[in-house]
Formats: sequence, C-alpha cells, structure tokens
Amino acid sequence: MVIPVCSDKTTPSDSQPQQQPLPLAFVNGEALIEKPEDLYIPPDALEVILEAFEGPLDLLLYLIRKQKFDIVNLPILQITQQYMEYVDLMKDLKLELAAEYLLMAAILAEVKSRLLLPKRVESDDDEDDPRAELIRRLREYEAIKIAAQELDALPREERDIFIGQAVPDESVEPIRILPDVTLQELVIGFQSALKKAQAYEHHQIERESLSTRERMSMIIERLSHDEFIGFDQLFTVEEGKAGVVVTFLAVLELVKEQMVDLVQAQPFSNIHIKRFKSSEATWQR
Amino acid sequence: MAKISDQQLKQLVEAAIFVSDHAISTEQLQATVLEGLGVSAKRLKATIEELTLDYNPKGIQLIKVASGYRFQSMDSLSPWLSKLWHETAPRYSRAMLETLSLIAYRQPITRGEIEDIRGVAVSSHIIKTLTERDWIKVIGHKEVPGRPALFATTKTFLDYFSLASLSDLPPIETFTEQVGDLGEELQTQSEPDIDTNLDENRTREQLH
Amino acid sequence: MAKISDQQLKQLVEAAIFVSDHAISTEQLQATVLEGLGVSAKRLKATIEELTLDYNPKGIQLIKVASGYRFQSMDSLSPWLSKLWHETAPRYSRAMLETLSLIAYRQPITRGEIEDIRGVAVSSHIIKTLTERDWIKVIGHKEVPGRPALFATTKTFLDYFSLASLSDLPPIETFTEQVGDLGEELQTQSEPDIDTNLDENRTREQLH
Repeated sequence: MVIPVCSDKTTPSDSQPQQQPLPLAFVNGEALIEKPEDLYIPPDALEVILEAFEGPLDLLLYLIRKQKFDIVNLPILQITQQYMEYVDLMKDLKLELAAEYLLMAAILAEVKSRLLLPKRVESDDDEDDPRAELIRRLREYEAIKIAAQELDALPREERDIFIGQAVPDESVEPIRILPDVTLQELVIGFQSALKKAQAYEHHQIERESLSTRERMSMIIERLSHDEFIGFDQLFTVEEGKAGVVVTFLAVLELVKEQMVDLVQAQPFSNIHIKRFKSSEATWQR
Repeated sequence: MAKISDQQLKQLVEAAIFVSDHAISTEQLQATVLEGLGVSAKRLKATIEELTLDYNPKGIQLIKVASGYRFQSMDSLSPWLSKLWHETAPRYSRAMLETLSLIAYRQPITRGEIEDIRGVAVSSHIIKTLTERDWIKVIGHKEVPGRPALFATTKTFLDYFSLASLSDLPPIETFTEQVGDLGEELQTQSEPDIDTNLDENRTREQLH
Repeated sequence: MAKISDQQLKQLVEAAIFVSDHAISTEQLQATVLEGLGVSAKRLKATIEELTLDYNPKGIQLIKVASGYRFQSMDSLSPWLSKLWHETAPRYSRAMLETLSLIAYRQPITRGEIEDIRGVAVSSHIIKTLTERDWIKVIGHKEVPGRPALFATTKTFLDYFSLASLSDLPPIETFTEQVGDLGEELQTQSEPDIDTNLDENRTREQLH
C-alpha cells in the first residue's frame, strides 16, 4: 500500500481512536483543539463544528471517543446528557436541526429509561441489553467512517496518480467506417435522377435491359482492341438459351453504340468481336 | 504480417497502451492492434510482464487497473508532478466518501440501507454526483416494497483509485481492529462473497 | 528537496513529459516540476538526451517538436496502431446516391451521360469516393471525342447489396408506384444538390 501524499485531517470527528486531540475545526485558519468545558464556543465556530458532524451517530461517536469511553460499556447516562447539550445548542443557534438528531435523542432517552427498569434475572446476555442495538449501529457506522478515510487516502487520479500518454505518430490513420447504403436508397436515388431528366420521362426501362446492360459491361471488360473473341466465349452453357439471347442483345446494343466491331466469316459461323477502334470510326456527334 | 518478433510485439503493445485514450485490456489489444497476428494469450501476458519489469525503475509504471493496462506516474513523484496543473485536485466531502465507501464495501446496496447505517438522509446531490462521475450505477432493484434501486461501483471507480478489482480495496478487517470487535459482526452481516461475484458480473457487463 | 539525484531527475522529467497534456519545453519543466530543485540547463539537457537514447529501441520515442518534448509512437507501428481508432464517414449525399444508381442501372455509362440525366455536373469527389470504395470502375472508354471513361459497377458492389447479378436490382416498374412518397420525402429533406461529403466532418472516436 502506498502512503498517501496528503490526507484530510480537518474534520472534528476524523479522529482515530485514542489519538492525540485533533482539531475540532479550523476557525479562521486556526485549529480549535478543545471545546471549553462549559460548552461556550463562539457561535460562529460552534456552527462550523456542528455542521461538520455527519449526523447523530457521528456526534455520538465523537462524544464517546473524546471522553475515551468504552463503546462496549456505553455509559448511556453521560452520553445522553452530553448529546442533549449539543442538541440544545443547535436549537439555540437555530441551526437547521435534522430530524435525525431528535430521533437519536428519543432513542437515547428510551435506552436510558429501559436501563432504569429492574433487570430480569433469567437472562443477562447482550440481547437484553437495551444498548445493544445502539452499540451495533455505532460500530457499524464507525467502520464505514474509517473506510471512507481509507478510501480518501488511497492514491487516486487527479491528486496522486497521473496517466502517462504518448501521441500517435502522424501516420496513424483511424480506420474509416464507410456509410451504409441500402438498396432502397439506391432505387430512390435512381428514381429522383430520372425525375430530373425530363427527356427520359417516356423512356420505359424494362427488367430485361438490366441484364443486357450488365452483359454489355461484361463484354466490354473482356474485349481487347487487338484480338477478336468468339461470341460463344461471352456466355456459359449453364446460362442456357437466355444467356445466348442476352449476350446477343448486348452485342447488338454495343454495335449500335459503336463500341464493338463484329466479324462473321460466313453465315451461321461463329461471330468474332473486338473493341471498336476510334481510328476506324465514322462517328458523328 | 503473419509473424511478429518478440521485440516488435513488445514495441507494439507498449505503444498501444501509451497512445490509447483509456486503459486497454488484453482482449481489446487482441481485437485491435494485434488482430490477425496470432499472438497467444500466454505470449501477450509474458510481453506485458516483461514491459512491467522494464518500466519498474522508470518515472512511469505499467499498471493493471479494472478496465485494463495503463501507464501512470510513480506515486512518489506526485508532489512535483502536480505542479504541472494550476488547479488543485478536487476534494470530496465526508458525506460523499462515506456514501461511496458504503456502496463500495456493501454493494449492492439501496439508498435506504445507506441511510440506516449513516443515520442521516443521503442527499440526491451525492447520488447524482457519484453517478455523473460514473463511479456508481444502478445494477437492479431490490424486491421489497417500492423496489428501491440497488447501487454498485463501476470500473471507472476502480480505475480512478488505481485498483484492479474490489478485492484490492483496503480490507475492512484492518480497521475493525481499531474499531473493536466489530469485524465479526460486519462479516456476518454482509452477504458471503458478494464482492467477488459482483465484480465478475460487472466486468462482463462493462466490456464493450 | 534541495538536491535531486540523476536517477530521480530522469524519472521526474520522464514522468512529466508523459503526463503533461501537451509537449513541454525545458522552460516549462524548470518552472513547474523542477521548480526549486536547482537543476542547471546543462544537466536537464543531458537528462533529456539520455532519455531520448533510452527510448530509441522502444515502441514510443521522445521527440522534440516546436513547443517542446513529447513521446510519440514509432512511425513504423502506425498500420497496427491505426486499428485503435474508428472514424465514421458521413452519410452519402443525394448526388452520390443518384450517380451510383445511374451507373448501376445504366452501365456502361460516361460521366457526361450521368450529367445529362442529372442536369448538373458530377463532382470528381463522387467518382473518387465510389471508385475508392470499389463499387464502380472504368471498364473502357467510349469512342467519341475525348474518349470518356465508361463506368460500370463491380462485383464488390453486387456483394455489398447482396445481389447475385445486376438483374437482381429492383426492377423500375415495381418501385415507380411505391417510390412516390419516399422519393418526395427524399427530395424535400435533402440539401441543395451540392456535394457535402467533405472529410472535415469526420468524427474520430476511439474503438473501445
């Protein structure tokens, strides 16, 4: 465990048990060590002190620890008396007195009155001690109070620990996540493009033309300027009749668009196709 | 790169931990910088151990916190390093620290249970601040009337205090010695092994 | 601390450069972490030189930039470190989608033909983006003056849209009816026909 660099020791009830008197509070920068016996404390200071208590349990613990009382043999009469003095002071100072303080006063009074009752002889174990529940709560609270101090003392970011970082070299480029596009967006895109093109309004595009268009792209990719390719190489047997028809239509379309050249040696022989060369073109624009 | 040499692996892991914006786990390393390099878990572990040793004498140390590995300054240097910033580190009120401790040590815990132990109401402001800092979160509801929220601490909380798991919190037994024989009572009260179980649950939950 | 050992000085300088939010100059080091330690400029320089050498074989390097010193990852590690971050590109503009759809439905098509239909120029950025994504490619040139490139879609395009072939694209007859409202919606909500797909609105976010 690392020794904490700094820890807070400013609150009155911060005390570890059986320690030297710790400051009750800091008033105008000066530590207030002891509360005068007659409980006279300048009102400003008292306010600071009382506000520093985290609640009735904290105040009780403070009283117990300050008087070095044994928590197991809680001297309930003295504690109740001292507690009530504080509560009265809080009232006098018109501090916003949380209901919890009054509740604790009631609990203390109840414990006190039960202690005054004659003890039953048959059982004198802890269960019957009217203080037991109060003692349990005090202990439980004290454990958490110390746990909080320990936690505060742990090395922590911002105060004791600083994170070491290096910058990535400029050549580090985040992986790009490209936007998603749906088929529907594509369709809508096409539709809106067509809407714009008034000239195309009458144009009916048929399903068939799609595969013809695809085949056109395919054929152009396969063809070179120099070599002829046989028509039968532009479709596969698996495509059947439809493949032949589509390929043929695509070739016709390409011829029409002056993108390919055809050669057929004799009727019914294989057709040979190559890319159209501009030098041989007789195009007009 | 099908193969990566030990030296390259060490450089890559070192650089990745340094340039990452947060502490980085071995799983995250495998899923990002080591993707496709076929580095075994064992080899990665050995690399990290070696790096930890390399940095031991240095001003900056390789530390495992709850959400992974990071480099952080040596504790002993903090008085000097803190001069790098103008602002002083935030201080936390006792009420906040006590509430946080109760959630850390007694999780899962309801606000009512916290109030019972502290003997005072827990202000909404505290719960809000702790939640906003991402130190605590609601992990469920207690099946009692009103179904109050059950609070637990997060990995961010552990990271902030440079802890790898809840079991690294100062053991509550050590202060019970000072408190008296409270230790036993505390132990019987708290549900058995709840800390460890919970920590594992949350680990799974928080992995992105 | 009146005196500081060489080792302590090195640790302190090293940690300060690592934890500082920015590159830090020797002047800034002297004014903050080294304040009151009486470290001469010469001694500090020697320390930094030693640190630079120490980090030479490591995954990160001590670098001097205009505003001071900082640690930076080795450039050769960049391809792997890049995987730590993801950057989300902005959604495609309407111009981009229209261009892509025209290439898909009317291929092979030249840029001029796309412009004729859309009535506006097609920005080079659109063609570049679609080409980089490997959705379109040049499959030849049209034998008209200027020999414009003929664009067609690629296999990657078909794969992305889970199409076996272009004939699986939704036939136009079926969508002309249903597209009605959607198309209008798209038109009303979309920005003027300019290409807003600029890289500056990229978001850079860490992966984990």
